[in-house]
Amino acid sequence: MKLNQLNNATRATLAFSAMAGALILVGVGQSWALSLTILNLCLISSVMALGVNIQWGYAGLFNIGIMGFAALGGAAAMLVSTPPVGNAWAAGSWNILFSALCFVGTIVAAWQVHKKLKNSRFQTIVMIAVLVTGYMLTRSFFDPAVDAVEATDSAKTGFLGGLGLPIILSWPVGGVLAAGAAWIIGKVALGLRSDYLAIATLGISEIVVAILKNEDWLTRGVKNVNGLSRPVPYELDLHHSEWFISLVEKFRASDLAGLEGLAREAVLKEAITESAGVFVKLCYAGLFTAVLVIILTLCVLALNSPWGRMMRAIRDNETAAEAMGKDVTGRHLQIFILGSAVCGIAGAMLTTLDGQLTPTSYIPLRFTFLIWVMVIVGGSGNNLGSILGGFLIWFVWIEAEPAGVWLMNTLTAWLPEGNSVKNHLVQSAQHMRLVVMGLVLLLVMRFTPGGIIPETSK
Amino acid sequence: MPEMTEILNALVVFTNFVLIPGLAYGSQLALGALGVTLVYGILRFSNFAHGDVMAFGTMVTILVTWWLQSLGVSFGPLPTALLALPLGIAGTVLLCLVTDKFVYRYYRAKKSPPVTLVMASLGVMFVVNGLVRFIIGTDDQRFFDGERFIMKARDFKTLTGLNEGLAIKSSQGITVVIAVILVALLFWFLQKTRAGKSMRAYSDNEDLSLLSGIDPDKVVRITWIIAAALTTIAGVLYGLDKSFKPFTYFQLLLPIFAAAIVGGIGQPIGAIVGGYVIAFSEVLITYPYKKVVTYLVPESWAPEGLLQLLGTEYKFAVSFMILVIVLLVRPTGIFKGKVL
Amino acid sequence: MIKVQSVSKNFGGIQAVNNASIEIAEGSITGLIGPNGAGKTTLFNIVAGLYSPSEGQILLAGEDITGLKPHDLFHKGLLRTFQIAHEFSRLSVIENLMMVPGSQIGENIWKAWTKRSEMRAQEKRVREKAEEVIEFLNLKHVATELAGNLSGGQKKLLELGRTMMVDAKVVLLDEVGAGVNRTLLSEIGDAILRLNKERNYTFCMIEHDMDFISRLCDPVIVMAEGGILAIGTAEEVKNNEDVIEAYLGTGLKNQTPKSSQPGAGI
Amino acid sequence: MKKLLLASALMATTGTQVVHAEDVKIGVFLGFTGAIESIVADMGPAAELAIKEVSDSGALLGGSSVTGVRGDTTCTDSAAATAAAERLITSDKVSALVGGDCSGVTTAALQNVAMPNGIVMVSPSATSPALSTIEDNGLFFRTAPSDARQGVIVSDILNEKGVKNIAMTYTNNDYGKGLAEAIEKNFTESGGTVTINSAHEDGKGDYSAEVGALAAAGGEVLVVAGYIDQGGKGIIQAALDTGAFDTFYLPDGMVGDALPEAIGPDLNGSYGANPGTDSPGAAKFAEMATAAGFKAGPFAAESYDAAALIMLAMQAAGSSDSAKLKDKVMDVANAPGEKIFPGELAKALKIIADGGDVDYVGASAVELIGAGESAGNYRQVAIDGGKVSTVGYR
Repeated sequence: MKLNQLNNATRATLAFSAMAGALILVGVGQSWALSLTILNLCLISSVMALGVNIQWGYAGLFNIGIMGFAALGGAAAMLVSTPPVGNAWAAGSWNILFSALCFVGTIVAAWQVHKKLKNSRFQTIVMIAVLVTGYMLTRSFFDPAVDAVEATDSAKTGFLGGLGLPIILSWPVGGVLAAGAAWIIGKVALGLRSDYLAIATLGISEIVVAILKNEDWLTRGVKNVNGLSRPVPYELDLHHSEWFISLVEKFRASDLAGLEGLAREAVLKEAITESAGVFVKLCYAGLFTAVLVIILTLCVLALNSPWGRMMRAIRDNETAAEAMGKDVTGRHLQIFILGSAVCGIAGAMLTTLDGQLTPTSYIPLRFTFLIWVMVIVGGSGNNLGSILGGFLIWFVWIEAEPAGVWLMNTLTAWLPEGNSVKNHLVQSAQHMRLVVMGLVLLLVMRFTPGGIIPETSK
Repeated sequence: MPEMTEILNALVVFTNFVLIPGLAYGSQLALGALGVTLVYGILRFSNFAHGDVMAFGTMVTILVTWWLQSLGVSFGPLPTALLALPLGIAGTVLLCLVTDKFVYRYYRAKKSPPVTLVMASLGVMFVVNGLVRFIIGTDDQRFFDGERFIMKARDFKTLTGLNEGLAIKSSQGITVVIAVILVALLFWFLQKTRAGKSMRAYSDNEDLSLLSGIDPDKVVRITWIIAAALTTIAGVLYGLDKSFKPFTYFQLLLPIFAAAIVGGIGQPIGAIVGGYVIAFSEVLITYPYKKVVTYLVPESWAPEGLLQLLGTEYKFAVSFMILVIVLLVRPTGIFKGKVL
Repeated sequence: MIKVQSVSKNFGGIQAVNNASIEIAEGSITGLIGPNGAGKTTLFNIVAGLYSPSEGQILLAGEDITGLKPHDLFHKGLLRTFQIAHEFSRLSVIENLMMVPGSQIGENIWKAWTKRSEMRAQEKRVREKAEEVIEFLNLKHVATELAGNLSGGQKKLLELGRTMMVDAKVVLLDEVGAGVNRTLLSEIGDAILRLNKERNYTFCMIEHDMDFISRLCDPVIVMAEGGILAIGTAEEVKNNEDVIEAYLGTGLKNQTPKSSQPGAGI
Repeated sequence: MKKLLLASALMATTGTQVVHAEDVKIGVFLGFTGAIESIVADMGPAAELAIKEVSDSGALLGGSSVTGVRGDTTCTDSAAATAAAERLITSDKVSALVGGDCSGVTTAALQNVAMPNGIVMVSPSATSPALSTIEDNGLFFRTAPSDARQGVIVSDILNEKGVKNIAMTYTNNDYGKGLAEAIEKNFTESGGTVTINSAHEDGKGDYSAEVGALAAAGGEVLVVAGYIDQGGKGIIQAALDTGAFDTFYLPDGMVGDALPEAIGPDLNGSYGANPGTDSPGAAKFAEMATAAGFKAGPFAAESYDAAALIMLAMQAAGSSDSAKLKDKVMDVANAPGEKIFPGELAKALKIIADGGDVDYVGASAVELIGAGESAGNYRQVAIDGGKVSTVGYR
C-alpha cells in the first residue's frame, strides 16, 4: 500500500505514533532528559508552526517575518518577568516620561493635521513640520534618558528592567505585542501583492530584531538578560526538597532495594539528579501542552466553522470571495494578527524555557525558514499536519547532528586513523544537519506534495 | 566661502568613503540581484538558494585558483581568480542545471504556484549551504593575488598635496569594469539575439510565447546558465574585494533580494538600480557628515556632533527600511516589476 | 435599477470605456454585447466595484454606489459571476455555496467559539438552502467534490448557484454561456428565466451567443470602442446597420460559436 | 540498566581511593555551525588535541582513555544549545564540558543543563562580565578573562603610548559590546576621548559604511574589539585600504599571526594585548597546532587549556566525577607546583598521580582567580615585520 493512498486519519495516527516512538527511542537509547528537552522544543515549534499555518494554510498569506514576532514574544517574556531596575528608573524616568509624552503628542498632532487639513495644500508642509519638531523634541528628552539608563551599572544592568511579574503572564502579553505589531504591518503592507507582503514582513522583522539588539536601555541589547524567573521549580531546589526525595524513593524503590549506607546514598543521589531534570521538563511539557491544546482546539473550532470556510474561500480566490461579499482586506488583517499572535506566544514560551533573552539568537534561518519547513513538510492547511511538522523537523534538526557524526564515522570506518579525507569528513559532520533538513524538505515536497498530513476537504 | 582646497578635500573624503565603496558594493549587489531577477522573470519564483549558489560558484573558482597557483600560473597584475572564473561558472551552471532537473522542473511541469517553487528553493538552499561547508569548510578564504591598488591613499596625498587620501583598490576597479561589461553584454543579449528575445517574450507572456514556437526548456536552460554566470562572477568579485566565507554569502541573500525588489523584480535594469540604491543608502544614511561639513563651513561653524542620521548598527536595517518605504510608495519597485 | 451615468475608464493610455451611459430596468434581463475589446467587461467590472471609474457615477436603486468595493455591493444586493469561472477550488461544491450568505454568525471568529449552538442551527439552514440550489442546478452527484475538479460548464453553473444563495436584486452575468455545451446552456437559460420570474432577479449579462440572447434578453445593449452603439430588442439590434458595421460585416451569427468550440462543455 | 547503575554507584563510592581505568568522555561544546563557525573550526580541534594527548599518554586515572564528544551550540540558538548539552550530559554521559563559546548559549546551557546535573563547564571564550557573578555552584570556569579586566589593560596601554583620542568599533555581540564598554569606561576615566563607539555585525562582509563612520569621527588609533577572521579583520582591511587609520589597537580576539599574514605590512606599528604571561606556552602550542593541521586562531589556546584543566583536575580528584573534580580545577591551574606547558600533559598527570603539585600554565598562561576565571595576565604585543611580537607583560 502506498502512502499516498492512506487517508488522513491513518496518516496522522501513523505519523504521530512514529514520532512518539522516535522520542521514546531517544529516551531509552540516549536519555529521558534529552527526549523531554526535544519534546518541549517540539511543542513550542508546533505552536509556532500553527501560527504560520493559520496565516498560510487558512488564508494564503505568505509571511516570512516569523522571526520578528517570535522576537517580540521573547522581549515580552523579559519585560514582564524581570524586576524593574530602580537605579535606572531613577536616572532616566523623567526624561523617559517626557519623551514618551512628546512621542504620543507628535502622533496625536500628526493625526489631527491629517484630519483637519485634509485636501489642504498645506497639509504636507504642516505634517512635515509637526513630525520634524516632534522628532527633535522627543529625541531631546530621549537621548539623555538613554545615556543615563545605559550608564547605570552597565556591566550588570544598564537597562530599565521589566515589571517583575510571573513570567507565565508574558505568554499572552507576547501574543498581544506580536498582534499589535502585526496590526501595524498589516495596515501598511496587506494592500500589497502577496509576495511583496512576504518581503515587507521579512524587512520589518529584521528591523524589529535590530531594535532589540541595539536599544540597550530597553532590552540590554546584545548583552542579553539572563536568569529569567521560571514558572516551574528549579532542579537544585528539588534536590533538597523532602517531598521530592521521598517521591523519588518511592518510584525508584526497586533500584534502591537491598542497598545500604553509602551505596544507597550514591544511587539515590544520582536518581534524584536525574529525576529532578525529568520532573522540571515534565512540568514545562505540561504547560506547553496545555497551550498547544488550547490553541489547537480554538483553531479546529474556527477552521471548521463558517469562518474557516470563508477564509479558505478567500485563500482560493480573493476576487470571487470579494464578489461574494467577504471583506478580503479586513479578513486578511484579522488572520495576519491572529497568526502573528500565536507566533508571539510561542516566542515568549521559548524565551521562558531558555531562561534568557538573547537578541542575537534571532536569525532568519532558525526562526523563519525552519518554521516554514515545518509547515510545508507537516501539511499546510491542516492543523495536525503543522503540529506534526513542528515535532518532526525539530527532532531532525537536533538529532541530525549526532546522526551525521555517526554516519561519517561509519562511512569512513575503513579509512585508516589520521587519513585526511576521513578527518575532513568527520570534522565537517555538523553540516549534515543542513543537508538533511534540505533533503527532507525536497523529498516531502516531491513525494507527498500536500505534506505528510495534507489538508482535507469538508 | 571655503577655499578651493577645502572643497577638494571635502570632495575627496566623500569620494573615498562613500562613492567608491558604494560603487563597488553596489556593483556586486547588482550582479547578484540580476541573477535573482532573471530567475524571477522567467521561472517566476524568488530563488532563496541564490546566496548559497553564489558561495558554491565562488568556492569552485577558489579551488581552481589554488590549483592554478600550485601550477605556477598567474595573471600578471590581475588576480589569478579571473583565470579560474570560467571553470567556476561551469561548475555553477552544472549545479543550477542539476537542481533544475531534479527539483524545479517537476514543479514547473505541474504548474505549481510560485510559493511551492520558493519552498523548493529553500530546500536547495539548505543542501547547497551544507555542501559548500562540507567541501571548503567554514573558514575565511582569501584568494586575491596580483596588484592590490590602482591608487593608494598615501600616494594620492603626496601626488596632490591634499590632506585627504583617495584609495582605489584594483578589486574595486575590476568589479566596476566587469559589472559594466556584463550589464552591457546582458542587455545586448536580451535585446538583439534570438535567444534573448525569446527569453523576453517568455517572461512577458508565457502562453503567447509558447504559441509562437519558443522552446520553453531552452529558455529555462539559458536563464539558468546566465543566472549562474552572473551569480558566480558577483560572488568571485565580492570575494576578491572582501573575502570568501560561506556564512557571509548566505547573509548576502537578504540585501540582494532587497536590491532586486526595490528596483522592480523581474526587471534587469531595476536590479542594477536597486543594487546601487541599497548600497548607497546603507552608506549614505549611516555616514557621519562631520568631516565633510567641517571642510565646507567656516571654522567657527564646525559641527560638534557626528552629523550621523542613524548609527551603523542599524546599517542592515536601513536596506529594509528603504525596501518597505519603496514598497509603500511604489509597490512594484522603481521600475515596474512583473506581476505574476 | 442600475443607472450608469457617463462613465469613462482609461488604463494608461487606453480608453477602455468612453462616456458610457446605460440603464438596467428592474426586473429586466438586459443583454450587453459587442465585439471583443468593446469595453463590456471593463464596464461590468466598474459596476461590480472591481475598478472605480475615471469619470462618471453609478446608481443602484437611486443610491450612488460609485467606488464601493465588491463586498459592499454584495450586501446591497448586487452579485456577479465571472467570465472565467472563479470557483473556490479547494472547497467542495456545497461549501462553495454555503460560504455565500453574508453575516453568518459563524463568520465571526469569536462567535464561532462562543455561540456554537446558534451557529450550528444556522449552518443547518444554510446547508438546506445549498442543497436546494444543488438540486435546482442538477449538481447533486458532485455535491461533495472539490470545485476545482468540476468541468468548465459545471463551474459556471456553480457560479450561478452562488447568486441563488441570497436574495439578490441584480446579478451581473459575465459570459455565463462561454464554454458550456448546448444542453447545459439551455438549462442555464431556464434557470435564469425562472429566477427572473419567480424571484424577480434583475439580470445584466454579457454574452456572445445571439440565440441565447434572443431567447432571454430584452433590451440588448451593443457596445463598441468603449461607447454605447445601440439599444433595442434583439431583433432590432441584429438588423441595425451600425452594429453590423461594428462587427466588421462578418454578420452577427458568426460571432456565436464561441460556446461550441471543441473541448468546451461538460 | 539497573545493573549498570549499581555498578557505577559502587564505583563512585569506592573509586575515590582506588582508581579504575575507565572510558572518560568530555564534551566539546562549541558552535560548529553558525555565526562563529570559522573560529570554532580551530577551537574544536584544539580541545581535542589536548584530549588526544592525554588519552594517548595512558596516564589518566590508571590508564583511562579519554574521548571528546562534540555538541553544537550554534553560538546563537539557546534552544539548540540546550538540547545539545542535554544530549552530551544525559545521553553521552560526558564528565565535563569544554565550552560553550558565546556567552548567551553558555549561560543557557549552564543554568538549564549543567547546573541541574552538576556538570563542570570550562569555557574557553565566554568573556561576559555577567558570568563572573552568575550563580554556578562552583561548576563554571573559564580560561578566558572577563572583559572588565581587559578594559583596564587597554586603557593603560593607550595612555602609555600617549594616545588621547580613539575611535572604537566592536562586534555586535555580548563579547564585543561588553569589552567596548569596559574600554570606553576606563579610557574616558583616565582622561581620554572616544570619538565614536560603534558596532559592526560579523558575517556581513561589506564594512564600507562602518569604516566611513569611523573615519569621519577620527582618532589617533582605531580600537577593533572584534574577531580576527570576522568583521574585525574586514574593518581593519577597509580602514587601511581607504587610508582612514594607520594604527590599530588589537584586543584579545584580534591578536594572532593570521592577521598580519592576511593584511600585510600595512599593519606594522599596530599593537595590542592578549591573555598571556612570560611563557613559551603559546609558541609551543602554535607548533603543535600546525602539526595537527589547524591554526592557533583566537581562543584555540584557551580551548586546549580548558580541556587540559578538566583532565588534570580529574587526575587530582582521582575521579572523573564533576562533583569531585570541580574542587580541583583551581588547584591544578594555579601555583604552587611545577609549571606545565602544552605538550607536557603526560608529565603533569604523572606528577599528580605521584602526589605532586602542578601549576598549569598551558598555551594561554592560565591562572584562575575569583569565581574561577582567568586572572587576566596580559601579553602586550606589537605587530612588527609582519609578525606578532611580544613587548612585555602586565
